[in-house]
Amino acid sequence: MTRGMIRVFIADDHAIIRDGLKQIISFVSNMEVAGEAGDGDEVLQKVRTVQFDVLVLDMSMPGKSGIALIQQIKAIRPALPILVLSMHQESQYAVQAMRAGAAGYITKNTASSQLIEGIRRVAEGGSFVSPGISEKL
Amino acid sequence: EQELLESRSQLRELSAYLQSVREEERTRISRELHDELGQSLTAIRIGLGVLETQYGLQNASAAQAAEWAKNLQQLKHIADSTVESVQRIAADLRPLILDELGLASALDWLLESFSERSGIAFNLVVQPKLPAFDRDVSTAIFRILQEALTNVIRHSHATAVVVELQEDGNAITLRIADNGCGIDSVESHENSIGLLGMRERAFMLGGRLKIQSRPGSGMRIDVQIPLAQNNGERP
Amino acid sequence: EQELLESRSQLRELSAYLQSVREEERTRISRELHDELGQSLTAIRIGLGVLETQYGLQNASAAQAAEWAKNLQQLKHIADSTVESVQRIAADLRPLILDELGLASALDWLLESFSERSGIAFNLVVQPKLPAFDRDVSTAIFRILQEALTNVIRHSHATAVVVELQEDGNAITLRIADNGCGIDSVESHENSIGLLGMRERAFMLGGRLKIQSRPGSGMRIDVQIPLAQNNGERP
Ligand SMILES: Nc1ncnc2c1ncn2[C@@H]1O[C@H](COP(=O)(O)OP(=O)(O)OP(=O)(O)O)[C@@H](O)[C@H]1O
Ligand SMILES: Nc1ncnc2c1ncn2[C@@H]1O[C@H](COP(=O)(O)OP(=O)(O)OP(=O)(O)O)[C@@H](O)[C@H]1O
Ligand SMILES: [K+]
Ligand SMILES: [Mg+2]
Ligand SMILES: [Mg+2]
Ligand SMILES: [Mg+2]
Repeated sequence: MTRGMIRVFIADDHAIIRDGLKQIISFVSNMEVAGEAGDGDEVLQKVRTVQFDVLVLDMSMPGKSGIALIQQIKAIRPALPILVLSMHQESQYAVQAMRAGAAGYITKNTASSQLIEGIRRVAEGGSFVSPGISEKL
Repeated sequence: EQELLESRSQLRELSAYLQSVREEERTRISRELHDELGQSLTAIRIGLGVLETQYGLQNASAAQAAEWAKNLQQLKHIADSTVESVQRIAADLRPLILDELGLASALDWLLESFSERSGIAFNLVVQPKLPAFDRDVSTAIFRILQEALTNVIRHSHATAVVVELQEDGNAITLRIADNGCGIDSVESHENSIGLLGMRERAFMLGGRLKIQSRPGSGMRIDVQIPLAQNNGERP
Repeated sequence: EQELLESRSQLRELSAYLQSVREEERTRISRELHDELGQSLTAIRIGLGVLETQYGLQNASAAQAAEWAKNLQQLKHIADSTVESVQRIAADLRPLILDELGLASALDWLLESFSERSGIAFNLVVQPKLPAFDRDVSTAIFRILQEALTNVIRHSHATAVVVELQEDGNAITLRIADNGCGIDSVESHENSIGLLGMRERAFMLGGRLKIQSRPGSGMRIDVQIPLAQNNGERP
């Protein structure tokens, strides 16, 4: 990705977490928040209509969520890099998420330090998994 | 009434029921912990990260300072409501009051929350100077009352319930009486799993449980659990 | 092997056991929530209050700023370890992975944690493309393996355990085999409450559980649960 600005879309059912993530991104010069969603159906709709480069996706949301949601999003936009943001530390979640088409997996407790790195890497077409988990894979 | 439990299939059903309610409880609590508490704590964690990056002490503008103070307030609110969730979930599982203040206080607490929730009045009569009971006995009495109150809310249409707790050196007795609709025939409900579980709790400790009811004149449950034989049975 | 459960007193004992382990679990979790989480959250709450009073933005000295940053770091650590506690307590109760990723992932996770804790090697063989199972069936298989692994750790002196999970359209089969010391006579342990509970879990779903062992050549447990008849039995 050679474009200067990375446009990030944030999906999480908790407004407080979306706010936190937005603030973290706002401090980074070449990133901006292109939009946000609070549930799975909204994500599916915005994926079709909103222009952005990276989707930061909460793994557990009401309605459509998790592995099935990742698969559906990839069916709509196969090239979209998805960075999964999850409460789950278990490596099995990362494995299933990546298998379903996610480009990265970070746990929420490391979000504030690894979010930016993760977004950057998946935007460049790479993959990124939180250190604690990648050791287990 | 012991004959009622003699059947294998009832006991088997009770075991299956106990397994399944335990699993449901575990699932519910696990979800609550993970979703409610986990999310709140994560929000706090992320919020602290944000505070940190906003930390430009010396040169902060008034607007930045206000923003910062707002974030901090928000974190405090989350922390407060998380403490409340923890306490609610813990009390739901087993009120520590039962172990820490004893049976009488625990029954009082249970009836107060029951009454707040349901709007049904209660009268708790506890014999003064109760001794401390074995943990098993306290637990059985507490859980029997809890189950009975759930039934009062769900089935009785009662406006008041009277609970009496007595001890005579040999046995502890609990009476729960509501002024609700009652039931036609006690026998026809006696093997229902809720009542069966209550009865089995008393029975396991060598005690017994008697249900009396007439349509229109409420339901009365009498529980008696002997004290001597339970001493030191389980730690 | 069904005859082994025919006795009332065994079933009664199992019910009593189930009641008591549930109560112990509730007490333990309630304590942990109250003591561990409650304390940590209170610490966070107080810490946030301190940050606030220290917030003298414009005129903070370098020393004050450093102090402030240190406090913030501390709060972050507390929040992190509290999240870990929440997740540990939740997973202990019922791993959400079972409901969210299905039985195969849950067994993998269970064996990984078992192996980390005990140092015993494991081999999990799962038939590819398993269907999604009823919640009751998944739960039974998961809990049986959990109980069996506890026994392997406690009693077997094994160095390796092999777990196989298969499904043939009619039934799901689970085999657990360790290479430990085994037991003299399966019959003499068959009514022990741990093994009884495992067997009863399979039995409740119309299935069966077979234990085979010879001294010195480990223990093997075969579980079979029919699939058709469980469909839609419970929500
Ligand atoms: N206090 C009461 N007043 C009137 N009817 C009652 C009362 N308690 C119980 N019953 C009747 O007895 C039946 C059996 O009660 P039981 O507690 O065994 O089952 P339940 O409450 O229906 O279900 P569960 O307790 O398993 O959730 C109830 O369905 C209800 O009809
Ligand atoms: N994998 C095994 N290897 C060797 N011996 C075993 C194994 N599993 C069980 N046993 C033997 O069978 C006995 C009964 O097991 P069971 O699980 O019923 O009871 P327990 O583990 O002793 O106690 P509990 O499970 O109630 O805490 C054990 O005490 C042990 O002697
Ligand atoms: K920015
Ligand atoms: Mg969420
Ligand atoms: Mg009931
Ligand atoms: Mg055991």
